[in-house]
Amino acid sequence: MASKAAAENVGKHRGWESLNLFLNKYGIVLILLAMLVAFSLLSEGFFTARNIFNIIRQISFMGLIAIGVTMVILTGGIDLGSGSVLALAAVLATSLAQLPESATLKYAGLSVPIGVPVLVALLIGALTGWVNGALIARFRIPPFIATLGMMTVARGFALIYSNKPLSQLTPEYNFIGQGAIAGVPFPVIVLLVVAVLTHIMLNNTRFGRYIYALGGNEQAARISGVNIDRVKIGVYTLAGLLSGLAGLVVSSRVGSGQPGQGVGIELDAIAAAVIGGTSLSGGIGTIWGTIVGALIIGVLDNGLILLNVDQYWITIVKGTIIVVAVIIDQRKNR
Amino acid sequence: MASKAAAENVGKHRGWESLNLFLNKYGIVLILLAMLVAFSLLSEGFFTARNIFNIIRQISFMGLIAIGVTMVILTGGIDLGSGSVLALAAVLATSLAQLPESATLKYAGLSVPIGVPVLVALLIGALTGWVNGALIARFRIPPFIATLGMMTVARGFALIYSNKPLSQLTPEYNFIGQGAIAGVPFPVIVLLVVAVLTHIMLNNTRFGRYIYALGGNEQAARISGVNIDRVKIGVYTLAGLLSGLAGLVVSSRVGSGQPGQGVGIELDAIAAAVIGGTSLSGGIGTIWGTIVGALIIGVLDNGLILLNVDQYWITIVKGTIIVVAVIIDQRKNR
Amino acid sequence: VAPAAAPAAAPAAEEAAAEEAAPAEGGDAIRVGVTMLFDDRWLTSMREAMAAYGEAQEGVEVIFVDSKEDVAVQLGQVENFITQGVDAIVVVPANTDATDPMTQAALDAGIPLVYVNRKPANLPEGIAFVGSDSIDAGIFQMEWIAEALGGKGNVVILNGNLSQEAAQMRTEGVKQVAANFPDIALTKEQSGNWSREEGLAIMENWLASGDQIDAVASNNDEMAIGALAAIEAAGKLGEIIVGGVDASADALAEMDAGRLNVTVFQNAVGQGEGGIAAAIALARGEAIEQITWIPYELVTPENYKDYMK
Amino acid sequence: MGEETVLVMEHISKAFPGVQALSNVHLAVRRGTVHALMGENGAGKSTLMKVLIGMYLPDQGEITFLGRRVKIESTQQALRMGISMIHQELSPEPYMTVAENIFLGREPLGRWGLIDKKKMVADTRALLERLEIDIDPNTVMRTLSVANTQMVEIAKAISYESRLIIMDEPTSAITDREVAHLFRMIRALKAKGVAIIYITHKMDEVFQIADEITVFRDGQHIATVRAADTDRNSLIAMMVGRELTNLFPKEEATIGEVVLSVRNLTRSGLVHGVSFDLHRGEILGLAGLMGAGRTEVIEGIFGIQPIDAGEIYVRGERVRIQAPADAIQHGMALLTEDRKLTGIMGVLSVRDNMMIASLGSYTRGGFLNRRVIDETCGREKSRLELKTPHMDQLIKLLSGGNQQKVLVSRWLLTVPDILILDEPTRGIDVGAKSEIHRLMSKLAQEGKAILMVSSELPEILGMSDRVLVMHEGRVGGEFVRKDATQETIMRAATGQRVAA
Ligand SMILES: Nc1ncnc2c1ncn2[C@@H]1O[C@H](COP(=O)(O)OP(=O)(O)OP(=O)(O)O)[C@@H](O)[C@H]1O
Ligand SMILES: Nc1ncnc2c1ncn2[C@@H]1O[C@H](COP(=O)(O)OP(=O)(O)OP(=O)(O)O)[C@@H](O)[C@H]1O
Ligand SMILES: [Mg+2]
Ligand SMILES: [Mg+2]
Repeated sequence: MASKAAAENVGKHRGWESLNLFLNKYGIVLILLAMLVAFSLLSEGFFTARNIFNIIRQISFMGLIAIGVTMVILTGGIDLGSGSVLALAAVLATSLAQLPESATLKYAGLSVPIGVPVLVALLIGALTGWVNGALIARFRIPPFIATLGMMTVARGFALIYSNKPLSQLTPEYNFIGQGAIAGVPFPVIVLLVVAVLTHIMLNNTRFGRYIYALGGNEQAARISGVNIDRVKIGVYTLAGLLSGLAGLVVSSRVGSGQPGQGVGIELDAIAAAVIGGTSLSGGIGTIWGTIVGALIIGVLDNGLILLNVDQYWITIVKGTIIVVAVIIDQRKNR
Repeated sequence: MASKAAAENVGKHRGWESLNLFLNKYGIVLILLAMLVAFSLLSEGFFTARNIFNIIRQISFMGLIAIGVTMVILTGGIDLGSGSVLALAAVLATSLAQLPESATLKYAGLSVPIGVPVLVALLIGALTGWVNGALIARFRIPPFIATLGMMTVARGFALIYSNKPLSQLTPEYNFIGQGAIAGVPFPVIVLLVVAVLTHIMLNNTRFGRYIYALGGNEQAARISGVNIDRVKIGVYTLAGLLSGLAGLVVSSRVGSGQPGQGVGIELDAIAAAVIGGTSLSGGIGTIWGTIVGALIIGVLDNGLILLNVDQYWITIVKGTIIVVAVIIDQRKNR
Repeated sequence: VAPAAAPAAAPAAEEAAAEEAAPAEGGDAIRVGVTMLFDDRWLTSMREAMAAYGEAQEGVEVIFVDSKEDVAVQLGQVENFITQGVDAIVVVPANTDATDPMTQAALDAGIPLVYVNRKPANLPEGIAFVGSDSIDAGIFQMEWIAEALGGKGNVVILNGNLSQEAAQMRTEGVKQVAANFPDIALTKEQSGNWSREEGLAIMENWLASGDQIDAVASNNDEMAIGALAAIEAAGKLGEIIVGGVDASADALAEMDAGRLNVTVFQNAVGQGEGGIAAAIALARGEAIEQITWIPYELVTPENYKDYMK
Repeated sequence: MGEETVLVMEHISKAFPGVQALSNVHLAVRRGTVHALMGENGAGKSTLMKVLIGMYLPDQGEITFLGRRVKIESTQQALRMGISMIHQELSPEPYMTVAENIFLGREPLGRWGLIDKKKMVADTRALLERLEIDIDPNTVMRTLSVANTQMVEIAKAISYESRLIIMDEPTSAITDREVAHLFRMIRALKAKGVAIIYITHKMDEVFQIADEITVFRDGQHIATVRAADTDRNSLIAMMVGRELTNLFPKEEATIGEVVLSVRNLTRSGLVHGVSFDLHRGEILGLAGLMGAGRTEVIEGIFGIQPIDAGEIYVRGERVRIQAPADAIQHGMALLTEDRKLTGIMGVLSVRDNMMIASLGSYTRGGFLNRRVIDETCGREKSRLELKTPHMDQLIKLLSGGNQQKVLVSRWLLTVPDILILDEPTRGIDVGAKSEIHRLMSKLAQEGKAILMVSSELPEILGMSDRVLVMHEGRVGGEFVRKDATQETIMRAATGQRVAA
């Protein structure tokens, strides 16, 4: 009888619960929509297919990194090295995709199929990520320190490999960042595909669930027989791979691999994840939330410029709006 | 009977325990000592009073920020805005301490006593910190986001206030960063005094113990009657104040207030805290550990330059050594 | 001497503006979008010159955005300008080797584009440039230092941010000149990230090493001033030649005090005004020279007074 | 033993910094039996079990499982071999559903290697139904009560179909009703030949369910006996090393005026119009089934959660309590039910944990008086027979019962007038328990008022001057000491009208 009452209780709370869940889930989307409406009213050029693609293309590589860092944060970790890894991947890849007539030619006489630079970028990304993961899982280095180390080390190697930008790239390479399929810019497609795949991975595979389990309660995961170390190494490797992919996208977008590329992008990516509802203590967060977070950042960057807001004020306004968005998002959680 | 056996047991293990405690506590000091010995052997100029003062002077303002961020991390938070607040405090203070003949004079005809710029720097620091604290405590914004917001906002205001360096300062002002008392550089004295005071505060006052309690278990602390919000606001205010102080020290050291000053210094400061044994999940850490961490970073920066290490390799070597130091420090904990 | 090097395009545009008091094209104001690095001393002066010049022109509005020295950010900004429908775009390229997508976007949209200050590696027909050649700054600086050293001595280099164009090219210039003097050795080189504080710290550390240093070639004045503070603290003022770049107010004051030996003037006002003038002219469909050079000028204790306001 | 022996552990030793947790102990468990492991807090029971499931590597010793010599190095391996465990410290994945928690680490896979969520939920539902546990598999763990969380962990451990199940204080958070339920499950498991190691501090449970009993003291094996061959008193003697007579040393205290008065306390959906008075010198027991809302009442009184309606009077005066600090100001103290979540500050020292609530009384000129603090800690340590190598030890390294003792000290040091104790002796050994009970009696005699929530009826009956029984957020009955019996309380707790 008592247990029946309990069951009823559960039932009763279920409805309220789902409204709450809805707000929890979609509060930040409402904020994004509000922004879109506001900017559309304030600026004519804002709500055009072209500008919307602009925004997504502009956040595409940051979005890739944000997806990676979301998974890392879900385990209760952090990745500060993404921007540097992006640069390292970019210079390595572009050095293998230069036109023979390039003024900054790194390897004269080199002509390799497009797959090679792509693979190299992904591999170096994955490798740096693996190193992060190994340091964190096996040597118990706090993720903040391990990836901060990677931030300086990868940047150093990028600069040693080439302290100058590597430009004049093959058209196939440039297609990654500049091309379009059926009118949809290729970077946008890449971002969407990665988002969908990681979403499925997180929700429907063991590895994905273990990522959440680690962040929710590492101890519980361990005593349930989850191989903690393997999951950690896997997550950081994946995040590194996505940083490498971001390096590909950004270098092909600007047609040049730059050792100084991507400074500070990790903070934007982390902000995107947190705005999108990822908890920095792990266990809570979704990929699509992160995408919404990245869009909010992209829309602000784009919209404030369209409105001719003074540049110094842009940073102030952007910082403030992000904080306010998070406040609103928190409030409704009460 | 049983308790007597237990007491004996305890007695027996006391020796082993204290060795372990010693290693736990002083492991990182041994690493610092090892570095000092290595650099002394490798470079003649390294182990001179003058160079040691160089090192401490060079880390003095980062050290101040590291002390502040240590307290913040002890509560389980983080502060990413320190570098920007430093810059804001620096331009505000120096604008009130320019010589009348300065080429970049901000306020013509202004001549205020030295106390005014000092107070202004400390106040603006405290104010920004208070805002951080209020956002975090009252609006439940994750510290990462609140202080990331402050990072961009404070930098924006610094640039709006003066987008040029404010130079040619009064001798009294410059004394803060350039002067010496009895041969000891003034910034070194400032750092030491602040370190001692905060150490005492953390260990011998209620406020200090509450800081640890918050990081240990916020909910438990609240139930034990700790006013969580007040402690949080207090800690961030204090950290802000120290960032303001750091702004004073660095601007007087170079004789110029620069809106672009201090970018990325917060990461060095956090690294110093973590190297010194502060746990990013809160509750664990000491001021003197942080000072040792800051010294390790300073010694590396200084020693590697003395050894003429190639500039590209410096970041790589520094990043690697820091990670290795943390590995060694972790190992002995096992 | 300095203001005399005003750009060719500027006066022409001024005249054009004077003649045609009414704003161009359907009575709308001409809007010029500028993307450039904000967090830089010299570029800020140039930006202020641009803003002032734009303000002075009737019916012209100049919008500035911060490129943060990031090519991807800058490309995004150019795209946003195009969406916004500005009449002309001015770009201080974050990197001269990665301008093609911006160039292409502007050409596709039919919006005039002017590169200012740094010359893109690839400057196709229809795209203008107003500026100077970064490498010259290093060459001028080092030539003077080499002569002052009598062709003999140990020179150290303070680099700007290693991943930035200006730092790479200025250092390149210094090295080119030094290569011509067999008795000049470039003994040390570190990045001080354009910062006075870092310049000071690095110089303190170099001096502590006890190695002989005869001259400092700094990529900018800020680091040079930092180095001077370290030299002063070590009691070696006057023994070490210090050269900077920018001829900033602080640097000229240091030179006035007899501490800084040489710096290189880059005409911020000339480049800024020239850039905006070119953009306005193109927006109005007027023809201009594709390239307008505004050269660097050497500033020494002999002529520095000409550069003080 | 022979054929039937499932597990033999021999010569097991394990030391931690400053503590010899186990020295040369042995344990043998037979198929289809319940083997109780008893001992004071810190005796090493949990440690031995963690050695068994590969969480700790022993310093020495051998393990034979199902007749084979094994070296167990990870929980994964232990699970695979057929050993599962209900851990003393509840350790759920808070943001995951019940089904995900139960299948964590062995999710059923469907097409393309993706998790078959339907099957997972269906299997969970079947499992819970089979075990007669009424919880929706899709509920998020965080929203479950402590009791339900424990039921889920029990279900999870059973679901591995192991040959040996370790239950480390599985009833710490549940009431008699669920305990009876658990015992039914255990008997069913026994019948299937599963061996069970059962750790508890509750005497009556042992005699209800155990076949054999092993007693540890200070990390040493004291005795192994058949349950039928021993009795409560000799068992206690083995555990504590001395005779312990009066388990509920209730002393008469003069009951004085009302000090705390609660009127119409309401928290929507949880507590409905609860009113009661608490007098000087009185111990008021608050009984009820799990989920009855007792904790919720207390959270409202103490200012942990906001109340929607109701008044609180302290010594006749209306008080407004918005935060625990206000409650403490008014002379209240609260020992919470969830030690890990709201009690201990894990990475802090025993000293810090003990002093946190009363630091204000130990300052001199704004600074903490270290000498007095150390003296106080020393006194508390001996008073509660706290087992810790020193006061700088991190509290998380103490055994569960010793952590509880530190928390009791924390509140006594605030010198409260009104003590609210939510499950005060959960996980505490008999010796310490009677010590805490003695303390409660003494405090009541000194004129303190005590409100005690307990799910242990003997404790309620033994200690209370008056018993309040809650049922579904309401006060369902009130009994003075002489009228309170197991039956009357249970009737009120299940919502049957009491003909008083
Ligand atoms: N990880 C650890 N580090 C240091 N000491 C520990 C650790 N784990 C347990 N101990 C110590 O080992 C001893 C045995 O602890 P254990 O948890 O096995 O006791 P227990 O018999 O389960 O007690 P309880 O009934 O209170 O749960 C205690 O003194 C405890 O403080
Ligand atoms: N964190 C929570 N979130 C949502 N509901 C909760 C939470 N904690 C408890 N509840 C609900 O509140 C009710 C009472 O919980 P609980 O079982 O703790 O009551 P109780 O009377 O204190 O019982 P006991 O003292 O036996 O634990 C239950 O219906 C439970 O589901
Ligand atoms: Mg135990
Ligand atoms: Mg309860």
